[in-house]
Amino acid sequence: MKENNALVKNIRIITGALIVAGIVFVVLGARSNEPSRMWQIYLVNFLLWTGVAQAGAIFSAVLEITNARWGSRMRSVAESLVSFLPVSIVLLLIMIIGSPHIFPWISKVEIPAAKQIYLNLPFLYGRNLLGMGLLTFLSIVFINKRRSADTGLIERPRKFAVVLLILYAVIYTFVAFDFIMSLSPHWYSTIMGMHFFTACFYTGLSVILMSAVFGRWHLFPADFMRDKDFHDLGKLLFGFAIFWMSLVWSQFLVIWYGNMPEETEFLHLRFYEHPWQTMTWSFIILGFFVPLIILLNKKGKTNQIVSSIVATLILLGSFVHLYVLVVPSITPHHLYIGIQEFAVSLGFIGLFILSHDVGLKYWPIPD
Amino acid sequence: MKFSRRSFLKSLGALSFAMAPPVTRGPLQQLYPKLIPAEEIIPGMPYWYASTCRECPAGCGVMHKVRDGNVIKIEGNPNHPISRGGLCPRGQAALQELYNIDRIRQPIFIAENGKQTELTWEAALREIRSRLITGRTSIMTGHVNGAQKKFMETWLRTLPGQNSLVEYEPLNRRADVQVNKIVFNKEVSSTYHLDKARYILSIGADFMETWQSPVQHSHNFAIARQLKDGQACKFVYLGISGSLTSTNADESHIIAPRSEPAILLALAKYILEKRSDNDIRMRDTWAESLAPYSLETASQLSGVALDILKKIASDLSQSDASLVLCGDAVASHERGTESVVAATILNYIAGNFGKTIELFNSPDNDTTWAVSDFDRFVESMEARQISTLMIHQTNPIYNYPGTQKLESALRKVPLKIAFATTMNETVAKADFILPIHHSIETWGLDEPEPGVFSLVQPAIDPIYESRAIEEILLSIRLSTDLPETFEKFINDEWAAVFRKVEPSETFGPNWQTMLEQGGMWSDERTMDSVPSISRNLFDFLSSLKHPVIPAAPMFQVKASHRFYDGRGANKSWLWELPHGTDNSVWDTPVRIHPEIAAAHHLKDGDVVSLSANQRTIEAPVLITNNIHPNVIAMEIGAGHTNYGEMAVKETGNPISLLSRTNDFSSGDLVFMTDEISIKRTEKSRKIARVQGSYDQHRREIIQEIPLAEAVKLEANHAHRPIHEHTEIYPEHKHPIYDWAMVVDLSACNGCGSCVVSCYAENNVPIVGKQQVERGREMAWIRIERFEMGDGRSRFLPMMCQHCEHAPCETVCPVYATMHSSEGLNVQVYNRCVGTRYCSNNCPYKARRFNYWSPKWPEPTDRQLNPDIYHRPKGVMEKCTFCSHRIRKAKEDAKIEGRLVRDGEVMPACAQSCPTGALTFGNLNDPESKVSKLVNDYRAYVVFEELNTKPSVIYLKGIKHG
Amino acid sequence: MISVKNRLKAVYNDYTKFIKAIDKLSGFVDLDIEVFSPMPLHEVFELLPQKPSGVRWFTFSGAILGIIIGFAFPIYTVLDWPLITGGKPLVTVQAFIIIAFELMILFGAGFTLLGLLFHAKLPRQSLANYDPKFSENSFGMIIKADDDELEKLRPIFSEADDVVVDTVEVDV
Amino acid sequence: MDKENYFAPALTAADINSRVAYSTQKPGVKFYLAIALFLAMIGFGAYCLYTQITTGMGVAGMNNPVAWGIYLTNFVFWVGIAHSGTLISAILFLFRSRWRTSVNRIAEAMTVFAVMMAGLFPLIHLGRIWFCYWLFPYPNARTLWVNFRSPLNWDVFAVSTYMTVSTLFFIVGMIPDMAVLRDRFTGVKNKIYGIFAMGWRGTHKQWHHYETAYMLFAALATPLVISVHSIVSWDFAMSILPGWHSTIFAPYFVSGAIFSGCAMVITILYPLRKIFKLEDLITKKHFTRLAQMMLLTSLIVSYSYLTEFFIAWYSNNNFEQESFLYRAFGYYGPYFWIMLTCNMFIPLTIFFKKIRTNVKILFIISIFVNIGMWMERFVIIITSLARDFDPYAWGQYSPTHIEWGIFIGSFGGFLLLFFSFVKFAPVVAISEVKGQIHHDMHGGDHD
Repeated sequence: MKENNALVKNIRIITGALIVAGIVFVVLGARSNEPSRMWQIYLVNFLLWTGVAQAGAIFSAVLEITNARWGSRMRSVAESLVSFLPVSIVLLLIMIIGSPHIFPWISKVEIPAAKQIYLNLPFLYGRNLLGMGLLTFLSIVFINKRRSADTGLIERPRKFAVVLLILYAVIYTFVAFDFIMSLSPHWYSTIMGMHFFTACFYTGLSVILMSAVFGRWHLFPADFMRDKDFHDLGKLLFGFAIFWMSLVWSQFLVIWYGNMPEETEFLHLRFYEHPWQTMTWSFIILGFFVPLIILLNKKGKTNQIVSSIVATLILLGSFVHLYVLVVPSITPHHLYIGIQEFAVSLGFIGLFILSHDVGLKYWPIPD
Repeated sequence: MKFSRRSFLKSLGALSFAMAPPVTRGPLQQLYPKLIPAEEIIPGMPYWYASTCRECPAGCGVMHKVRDGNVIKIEGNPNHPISRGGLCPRGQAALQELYNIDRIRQPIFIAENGKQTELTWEAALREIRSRLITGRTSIMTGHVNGAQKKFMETWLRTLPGQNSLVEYEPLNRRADVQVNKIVFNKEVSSTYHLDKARYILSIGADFMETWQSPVQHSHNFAIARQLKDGQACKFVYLGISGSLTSTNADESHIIAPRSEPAILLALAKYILEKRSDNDIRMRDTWAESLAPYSLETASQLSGVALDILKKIASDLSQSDASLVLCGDAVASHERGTESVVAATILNYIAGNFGKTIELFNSPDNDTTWAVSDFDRFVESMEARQISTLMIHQTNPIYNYPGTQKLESALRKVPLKIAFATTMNETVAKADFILPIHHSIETWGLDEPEPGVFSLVQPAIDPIYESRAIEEILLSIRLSTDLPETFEKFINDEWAAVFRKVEPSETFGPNWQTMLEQGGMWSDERTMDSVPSISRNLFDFLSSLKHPVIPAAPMFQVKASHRFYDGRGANKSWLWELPHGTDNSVWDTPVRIHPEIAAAHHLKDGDVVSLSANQRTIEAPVLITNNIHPNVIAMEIGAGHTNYGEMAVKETGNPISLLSRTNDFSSGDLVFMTDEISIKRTEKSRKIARVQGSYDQHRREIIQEIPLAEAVKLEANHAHRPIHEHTEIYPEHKHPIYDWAMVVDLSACNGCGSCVVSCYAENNVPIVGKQQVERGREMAWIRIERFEMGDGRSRFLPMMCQHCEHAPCETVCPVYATMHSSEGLNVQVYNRCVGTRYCSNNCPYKARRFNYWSPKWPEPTDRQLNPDIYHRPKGVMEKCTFCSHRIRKAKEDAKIEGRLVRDGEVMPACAQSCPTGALTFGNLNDPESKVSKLVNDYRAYVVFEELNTKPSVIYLKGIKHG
Repeated sequence: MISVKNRLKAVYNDYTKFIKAIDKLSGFVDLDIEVFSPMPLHEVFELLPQKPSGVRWFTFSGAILGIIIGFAFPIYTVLDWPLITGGKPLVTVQAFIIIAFELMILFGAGFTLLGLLFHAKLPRQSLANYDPKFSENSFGMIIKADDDELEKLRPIFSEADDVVVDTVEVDV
Repeated sequence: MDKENYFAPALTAADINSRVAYSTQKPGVKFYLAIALFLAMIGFGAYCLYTQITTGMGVAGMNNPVAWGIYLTNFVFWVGIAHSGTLISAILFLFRSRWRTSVNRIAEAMTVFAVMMAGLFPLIHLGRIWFCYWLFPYPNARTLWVNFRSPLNWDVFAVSTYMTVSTLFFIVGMIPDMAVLRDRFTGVKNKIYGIFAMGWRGTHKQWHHYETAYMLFAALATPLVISVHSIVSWDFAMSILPGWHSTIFAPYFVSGAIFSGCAMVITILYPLRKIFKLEDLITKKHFTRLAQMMLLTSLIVSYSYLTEFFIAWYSNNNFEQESFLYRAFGYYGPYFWIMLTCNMFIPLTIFFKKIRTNVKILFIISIFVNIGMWMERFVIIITSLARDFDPYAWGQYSPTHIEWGIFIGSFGGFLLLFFSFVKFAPVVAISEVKGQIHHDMHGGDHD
């Protein structure tokens, strides 16, 4: 690990400042007269960054299962993202306070008794805390096992990786149902679970690419990742862009064709009403068309500047995607874009980078 | 449709030749043109001929639609007082008797050994004249009235010997006259006006199916049910077993057989005490003779809970215009007339006479013979007193219990002549069978009800070598008192009627208007003032004995809504029309209470052998708890042995099980028998039922609105838009027309007349029992019956909803179905490839698929409507709101340069509905009935949550407290 | 202009000798050489570099053509006889996207085949001086060169199992 | 991806030629017996189809509520099997997995013949099959085109595109192998193989273009597989029926297709390997890899089942809840439970190494999976139609002998085509195997 501590030090300063600003705005927002404006952006960021962190572990688990050697170098970059997971558990606990402003089914929208068995605060937070806690713990254990297996101490944790993958799919399906689908209680879509955990993995890939590129310039050893690795990561990103879009398209097409009012309200709000229509089109362009066009030919994938720009755009696209999924259900009539949103988001980014930095201490990149 | 150009021109020629006096062979006379003074018949143009339906004694006025020499549709005559435009399923299916594969085509002679030889008319008549023996001659016929009856009687009178016109009709109205004789000591008949009643109590009177005049009663009942200024008629039904009428009641309770008099008289006593104010004469004698009856004993006897009887009693007493009808109960045992007497007493004490019941002193109205007299006639035949017997339009071998006695009696008659359109059991016993005109091919003057003179006129040239029966009688023996041709007789008759009704007018020119109108009816009915009670009524009351209700199971034979007394059983439309309450087709199962089923461990579809009075029949079982635990009931219809191809033979004929006991006073047939024995056979025959499940499974297909809430909403004319959902599809406009239909569920009584009318209008094919069992029925409109949870069930006519966002249109790959600019869901038959995805995607399952290529054997193919495309196998079809009628109306409107007026287009189902439940019109025209009803407070749409935006809007039924 | 060149065909059964010869030959610039092998040899692709295959442009143009036809065709037909089905808009882009996607792949694949046949000049019947062993497990090459060049090259083929030299007219 | 050697040791190029060509020798009596059996099956199927066309659709079991029967089940079943071939030859080519080389030719052949069988069923289930050409996009006499909004029309495009692309992919893939056979035989066979080899000479230019073309075909075939089976699933998802209208149908059906495809590959490889003695080319490892693919897709399919049931409960929509209760416990309940055991529980045994490496057990599991997947399509199609919105129109459906006859006929057709292919063309991709062996020997560690 090349000690470029001058750079590392001022990164820490900036992120610290961002976190403080974030906390200030969180507290202010929570107390302001419309707290749901703050809590919704809090939820969006929480889902985005937890998904990215978890995707790191899943990326490593997938490489483990297919025992592909091509990804061995970028694996450690991916695993360093996982360090944010414990922080996300804490953020989830904080979010309990804001629940009445997030979940409409607590007070604003009444739901039938049968659903209240599933949609009630204690059970919801119970299963999510348990699920995410379990995933965090298993991810960390898996990474330690994987690193020690690399050094030949113990045999490959292949079975562990399979279990981790299955758990990821199941738990993140329930996260999607609880934190996205339940925000508009009368709406339902069977693909929501798969849609969410694929989106998380897809964003995770782009963040891995970004941190690999950024790391290569500043922190990690120069020959740390060869062009070939970037090419493979680029191809994987390109493949996942298409797969992610196919899930978005499948959900849209089935609901649009069925034209059942129960389902089309969700669609109408996001595709046909003014403020959200532009947001929806932007996340489709950022999340699908940009990577499709740029990553199509070989140069797009190997040239690091281009691929890192594409990765950031994909990250932005995913943010907008989660924003469009969550926010219209909570505050449907007003598009809030202001300091509060930026502050909270930057606070989350600062938190992520800081935890990432701490993570690198525990899991140094092998040179 | 084998109707080549040559045969068409031939029939065209024949038609114009028929413009001559309808009796082709008669001498040419001055020509009375038919409806339109047709210089020539324009092929392709439909012509309408007003006439009268002779399917049952009710005598509804009908219009026959004739296209290119064939009658293709029968519709109710809008200005006829009995049908008022509507018809019952039997009336709609009369065409299947006219165009029937088993029609008798020319005279037949049956030798002793049963060999049938076909004769020409001259040979047959010569042979008959030669065999005529002087001695008693009698004509055994069904119920005949008006000119035909008069002709026959005068013809018989001029013959030497003591001749008689025997009218045998198992289901008849004689009970009224007999009872009025007992109660008022006057031979008067009574007419029931349901439209004026506010509370109707029916004891076994299925007035929507077979009782007296179903179309007229249904029409009036629907008027009474409408909510007007806070009032809607409440209807309670007490009966031995369930029926279509009991299903439509607000409350229907099962009572023990023979307990009707006790209930009615107990109610009368209750009202007597309650209404101390009104001026009932001889109040004290009433009180004394009604003393032994009380609601408590009535409830023990009948098994109905006491509080229910109390509720009925209080409702009756509070209602200012109530009506008590007594129907099948009269035929439940030999003392049946007592219950009708009790009902009349209850009506009298409740003061209904003069309000909802009218009396007429025209005694000769219903002159059918009492069955006891018919027994004596059969004995006289047995004793060889009858030398010549003529059989006309009746089938006693099938619907008279003493079959063996009748057969041996018939063998004793030397000369038997049968006048018939199609072969049946009795006709087969005759020596000579002479084909006569069907009622659509002959002249006549019927008088179904006092003061109503209903015309019968031929719509087409007789399709086979048949003649009018009166014509044949004249050609057998000319009678001195009668004119030499039947044509002249009819003219004289109508002239006589004309003089009586319209003395001022001259007959000649008005004959034409009368032909168009379909008869004459004097509005003012001779109405008697309420007569006084006869003295011996009270000792009759005192002579009433306490009824003994047998413990052993009893067998009730019910008149069938589809086959009346068994006469419609050769019509495939009626067999394929699902039964009113249990949707079974092509069979008449025996209905059994679960207790009896458990006792004999039977389950649905097992075949049982029922035996009584030394006769046994077999029938499949249908378990229902809408029947008295001690009674098993079966409808008439099956068991014909010689009645054409369509009649169902495996299931037996229930009438044959009846014992020949007759009612003590009216002498009518008793339709129940005590000693019935039920034995399980090994066979089982699945009853083909068209409905999957009778429970709505919380899908609110049939919705109801409580009376109290309806009154509030009706008061302030509340309106409610139907479709208000977020729309992700762009709006598409219907510039000129936007056709829609409104179905009023409070009016629809599930009679199925719309279903048969649709079969006739749209050439819907028949598929038979085995295919209906496999779910391939072809009806474009069907009656769905769902249980409403509290024991009641309601009806909903379901047809293609012509949705604005039709799920079926999107998925058709070849544009075989699409949305027209007039709001119709168009189905293009010749473009359809048969992927059947549209039927899968239709939430209402209103689409039907031709799994087989439909076949119409000659002559049934002459009934096909030429406006409709002949769908081959492999093509999807559905209700098109009779788009050919819409197109015709638009063409007519275009010629006159105007839009189609409201009511000008009526689909076949809406036109035929006796209760006017279906209204069709153009939503773009604000004045149309439809656009007013669409936003009615009762309006709703089936499966609104699927956002298909249907064009068929239902009005909620009203749920009485 | 037709000129006479001599053609040398060398056949190797052993791979290592063959690759050594190719290595030596890679030094010569614009050598008219055809290398035969029963399987694709990546070492040969590196030693005798070729520009990326033109088949890609065929696929790309086929895909674009597919998308254009996929959209133009349904839109034209629906506007030709506009029929509303199921309340959906006349030009239902959602449905036509799927048609366009399928045609993109169909035309893409079709043009790829054309590209392959065009570039590899495949459907030709003549198998002039082709040794059936090339498809079994031996390697070979055919060089066209004029006399002096041939002399320079001859020593390279010393280890070949079989060398045949003859002359052929070539229009240059 | 992995460096494992998937072939028996010491396998030379020459052995491959002889080993693979073994299958193209003169056919024995057993072969002709098998062909006769398949022709009999096809004959029976054709007879049933003839009776259905002449007498009408009534001979089949379809009725009013359930207007689609096992013809649609067979269609989705055959299209599902077709996708495994493209998966193995295209998608795994992009992932550069090494075990596919000896299996991809058989898989591609299965694709082409399965898609041919699948293509028949949308026509057989038509009411008026003699107008089936109306489905294709051409203007009729009054310039009325087809309705492009209908999912059935997407099917026409999807299946015909899939048939064309997979056949092209199959033929282009076989050009070098045909050249090998052309050079081995003389006379008539030489002429026939020569036509298919299209004058292939094996020059390095040709190899260069061939490799690019093959890679492009694989790149195109991957989205094609996903989109074709998504469209097949949207046949049902585009309707509004409870049980059909659910957004997860596309990935659910695609993973189901790959699941049943891998199962069918194992079912066919096991006997083929024995008859044509290809044990050292198609080794135990191939079966393990296929089993792992089956396990992965079985997990996705089970995930989809559970999500559908959970959302049916969560949605609180009366239609959905009753439809799924009927599917699990109604008249077709037993078929549902067969499907669940075959698709969810039995494949879980593949987790254990003993089972994963035992070829015989994998063969038995693959039979169960085939049955399970056919049941899945049957249950989805029939139960949702038997009881959907209007309780009046609830009904039942049971296939008649005509439908079973046509089903057996389709199997006969598939096996006939497959066996004649095996007799005519090389069963294993000779040049690819040679390439891989050569690469292992000389290539060194390239990646």
